Amino acid sequence: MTPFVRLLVYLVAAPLLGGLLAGLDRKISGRMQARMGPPLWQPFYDVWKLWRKENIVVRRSQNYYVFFFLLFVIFTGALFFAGFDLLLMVFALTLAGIFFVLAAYKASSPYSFIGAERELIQMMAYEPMVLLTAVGMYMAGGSFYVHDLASRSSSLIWPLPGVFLGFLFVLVIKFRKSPFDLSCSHHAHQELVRGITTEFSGSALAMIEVAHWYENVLLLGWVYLFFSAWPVLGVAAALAVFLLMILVDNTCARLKWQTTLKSAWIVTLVLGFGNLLVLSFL
Amino acid sequence: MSEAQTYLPLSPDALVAKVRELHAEGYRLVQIGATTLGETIELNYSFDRAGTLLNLRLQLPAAAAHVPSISSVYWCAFLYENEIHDLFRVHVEGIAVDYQGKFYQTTVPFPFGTRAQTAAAPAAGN
Amino acid sequence: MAYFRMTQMALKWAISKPATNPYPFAPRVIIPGSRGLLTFNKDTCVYCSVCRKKCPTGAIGVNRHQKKWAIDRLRCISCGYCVEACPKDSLALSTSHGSPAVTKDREIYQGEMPAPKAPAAAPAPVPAG
Amino acid sequence: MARTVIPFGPQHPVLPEPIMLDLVVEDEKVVEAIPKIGFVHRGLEKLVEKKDFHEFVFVAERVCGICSFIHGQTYCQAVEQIMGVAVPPRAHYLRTIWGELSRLHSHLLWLGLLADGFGFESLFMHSWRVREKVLNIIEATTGGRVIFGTCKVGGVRRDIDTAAMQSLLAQLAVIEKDMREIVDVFLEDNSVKRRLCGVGVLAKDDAYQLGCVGPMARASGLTQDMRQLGYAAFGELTFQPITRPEGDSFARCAVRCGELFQSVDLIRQAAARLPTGEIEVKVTGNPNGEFAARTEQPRGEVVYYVKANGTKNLQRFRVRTPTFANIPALVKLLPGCDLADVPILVLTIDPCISCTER
Repeated sequence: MTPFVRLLVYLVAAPLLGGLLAGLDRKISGRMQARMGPPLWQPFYDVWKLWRKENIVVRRSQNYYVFFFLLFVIFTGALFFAGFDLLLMVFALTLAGIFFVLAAYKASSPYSFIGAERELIQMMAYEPMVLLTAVGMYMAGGSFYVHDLASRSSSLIWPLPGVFLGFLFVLVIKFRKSPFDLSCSHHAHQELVRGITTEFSGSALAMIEVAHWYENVLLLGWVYLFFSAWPVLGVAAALAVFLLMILVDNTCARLKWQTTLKSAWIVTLVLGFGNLLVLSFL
Repeated sequence: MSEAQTYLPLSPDALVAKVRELHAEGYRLVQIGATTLGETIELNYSFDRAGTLLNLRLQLPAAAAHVPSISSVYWCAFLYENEIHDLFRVHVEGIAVDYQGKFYQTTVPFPFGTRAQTAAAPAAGN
Repeated sequence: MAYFRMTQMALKWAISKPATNPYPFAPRVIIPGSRGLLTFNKDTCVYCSVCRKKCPTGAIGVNRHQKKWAIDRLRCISCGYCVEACPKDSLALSTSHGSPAVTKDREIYQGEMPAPKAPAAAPAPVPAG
Repeated sequence: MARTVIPFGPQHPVLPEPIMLDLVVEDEKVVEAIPKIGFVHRGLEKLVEKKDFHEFVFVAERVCGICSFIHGQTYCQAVEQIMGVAVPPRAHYLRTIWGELSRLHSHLLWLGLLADGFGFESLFMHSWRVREKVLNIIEATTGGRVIFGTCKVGGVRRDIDTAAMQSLLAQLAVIEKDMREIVDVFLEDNSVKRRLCGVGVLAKDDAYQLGCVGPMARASGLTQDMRQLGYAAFGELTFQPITRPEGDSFARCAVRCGELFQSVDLIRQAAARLPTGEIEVKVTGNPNGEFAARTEQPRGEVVYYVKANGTKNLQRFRVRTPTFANIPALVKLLPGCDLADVPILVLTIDPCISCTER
C-alpha cells in the first residue's frame, strides 16, 4: 500500500473501527459487570443521536476549539498512517489535547474547569513516557519515521520491552480508563459530573466522541508498531492490549491525581528510562 | 421492651446550665423535638447515656417562643435548632450556624406552628 | 492474591451468563406472594364500602346506589388492607404489576343493576372528577 | 490562591439524594463546606392529623425508601408501648428477620453507591446484583420489594411458614457466599484501600460529641448499637456490635461489611428459635401518652417520638433519622479534604435525605 492509500483507508476506516471497538468495550464491560451490555452498534447510534440534537453552548467559541481538537487528532493519525515523523506526531497529539483543554476552559463552569486542570495533569503524567517511546523507537529502529520503523525485519518489542510496558501504562490514561479516568470518565458518575466534557452537548459532544475513536485507533496502531515484523501478531497484540484495558477498567477504583502523576512518572523513570539506559550501553 | 424514659420539666433560663451539667456527665445529645399543644410549644431535649434516655422539657408560649441555643455546648445542636425555628417559629438565640430561616425551604412558613403563627407570618415567607 | 480478587470476578462473569433480564422483551420471573395489581370481581361485590373506608390512601371509591366501584391506580399502594377487609372476597392482589398508568383516570367498574338499564362496558376508563 | 465555589448538588450524579453542599475549593482542596437541605420536605409528620394511627404505619414506612421496614416497626413499637399492647413473640421474631433483611439490602445498596463514588463501576454493579437476591427474598416473604408493608400495630400482617423459611435460609447461604466475594474486594483490593484508608478520620471523642450514630459511630470505636436495647427479639439473640478503632472511611466501610454477615447470623438465629403461635393481637381503643422509641436502622439510631391524647389521630409524631445526626460530622470532616474525597465522605455517612427531612 502506498502511503496515500493508507491515509485514505485510515480516514474512512478509523472511525468505523474505533466505534466498533467502543461498542465492544461497552459490551464486554457490561458482561464483566454481570449485565447484558448495549448492542455492538450503540456508539454509532449515540453519535448519530448527538449529532441531530440541539446545540447548547455556554460560549459560542467553545465548539470551535472542539472542532480543532477533532481536526488535530485526525491530522495526527494521518501523519502516523502515512508513515511520517513520530516526533511530529507526538506534538500534534499534544496540540490536539491542548485544544480540548482550551474548549473546556472556555465553557467556564467549575466542573469543566477542574476537569481541564486534571486533563493537564494527566498530560504531564503521560507525555514523558510517550516521548520516551518515540525516542526509544528511534534508538532501536534508527529512524523517527513510522514508514521506516514499520518496514523493519525485526520487531521493536525485543529491544524495547520496558518501553512497551511503560507505554501500556500511559495507554490507560490515554484511553480514559479506571484507575486513571480523572478528567472525564466514560459515564457521568464522578465528583466532577462528567469532568472536562460536562458543558458540551449535541454535535460538539459527538465530535469529541469521534475524536476519541480516531485517537484510539491511532494508539492501537502504535501498539502494532512494536510488532510490525509479524503483522498478524501485531494486530493480535493490539486487540489484546485493548481487552487488557477493558479488564483494568473493570477491576480498579479511580485514583487521585497525586497517585496518577507519581505512578506514571515512576513507571516512566524505571521502565522507560531504564530500558533506554540499557539500550544505550549495549 | 420497656425502657425507662424520664422527663424533666425546666424553665428556659435554666436550660443552658443544665445542659452543660449533662455534657460534663457524659451525655450525648440525641434530638431536640418540638410539639405544638394548643397555644404552647413544648420542647424536648433528649439525651442518652449508656442506653437510657433523659429528656428535658420546656413549655413555651407559642406567641413568643424564645429559647437560648445550646450549640455552644453541643455543636451538633445547630441543625435541630434551625429545624425548630423553621418549622415551629421558636426563636433560638445564638445558634452556632444560623441559616436565618433558610434551612427548610417550605411553601407555607412555619408549617408546624400554631395556626395563629402560620397566618401571622409574611405570605412570601422563606 | 488480594489484588486480583476483582480480576477473578470480572473474568468469571465475562464468560458466564449475565445476571440481568432483557426486561421488556422477556417477562420478569414472577415471585409467588408478591403484592401486585389489585383485581376486582364485580359479580360477588355487594358494594358495602368497607374497602373504601379501610384504604389508607383513599384510592377506592364505591357508590352503593349506582353499584359502581372505582379505583385510582396511581394512588393504590398494593398494601392489601382492602383485601383483608373485604367480607365477600371480591378483591385480590395478583402477582403481576399490570400495565403502567399513564393518565390520572379512575378505573370504574359498573355492577349489574336490577333495573333494565344496559350495563356499561367494564372496565371503562372515565376521566377523574 | 483562586477560590472556586463548586455547587455540589442538589442534583449530582454521585449523590443519591438531594442534599446540597456549597464546596469552597482552592485548587482541589476543600476549605469550606456549607450543607443545605430542605429540597424534599414532605411534611409527613403533619400527616398524623389526617390519618388515624393504624393507617399511619404506611406513612411511617414511606419516611424512607430503603430502611422502610424498620421505620414502620419503630412507629409500631412506640404506639404499642403507649397502649400497653403485648405483641406475640412470633411477631417479634418475624420483625427481627425482616429488619435484618432490610439492613442487608440497605448495606449492599450503600456498598454499591460507595464503589460508584470512587469510580469502581463494576464493583457497584456486582453489589447491586447481590442486593437483587435479597430483594427477591423480601418480595417472596412480604410481597413488597423495598416497602414491606407487613408491620401493623399489634403484630405483623404476614407469616413465614416453614417451607418459606427453609427456602429463605437456602437463598441466604448463596447470598452469603456472593457477599463474601464482594466484601473481599472492598476490604482487600489495593486501589480501593488507596481511596478509603486515612480519608476523613473521625476521632472517638469527636464522634461522641457530634452525636454520631450507627456505623459512623461504631467505625470510630464507639460501642453504640440500639439493638442492644433488646427491642423485638434482639434481647434473646446473641450478637456483638461491630466496631473499628480507626475512624476513617475504610473503617466505616469495614463496619458495614461486618454487619452484613452479622445480619445473616442474626437471621439464622432468629429462624432457629422462631416460636410458634399468633402473629398479631387485636388492638382496641386509642393511644394516650407519649413515648420515644429507638431502634437501630442500617444508618444508625432512629428516634420516633409519639405523643397521643386518646383520639384516633396522634398529637405529635416526630422522627429523628440517623442521617440528621450524622450531618454535623460530615460538616466537620469536609474542610481540608480533596475534592475527589468528597463523594466518599458524603457517602460514608450513608445519607438518606428524604428521611432526614420527612
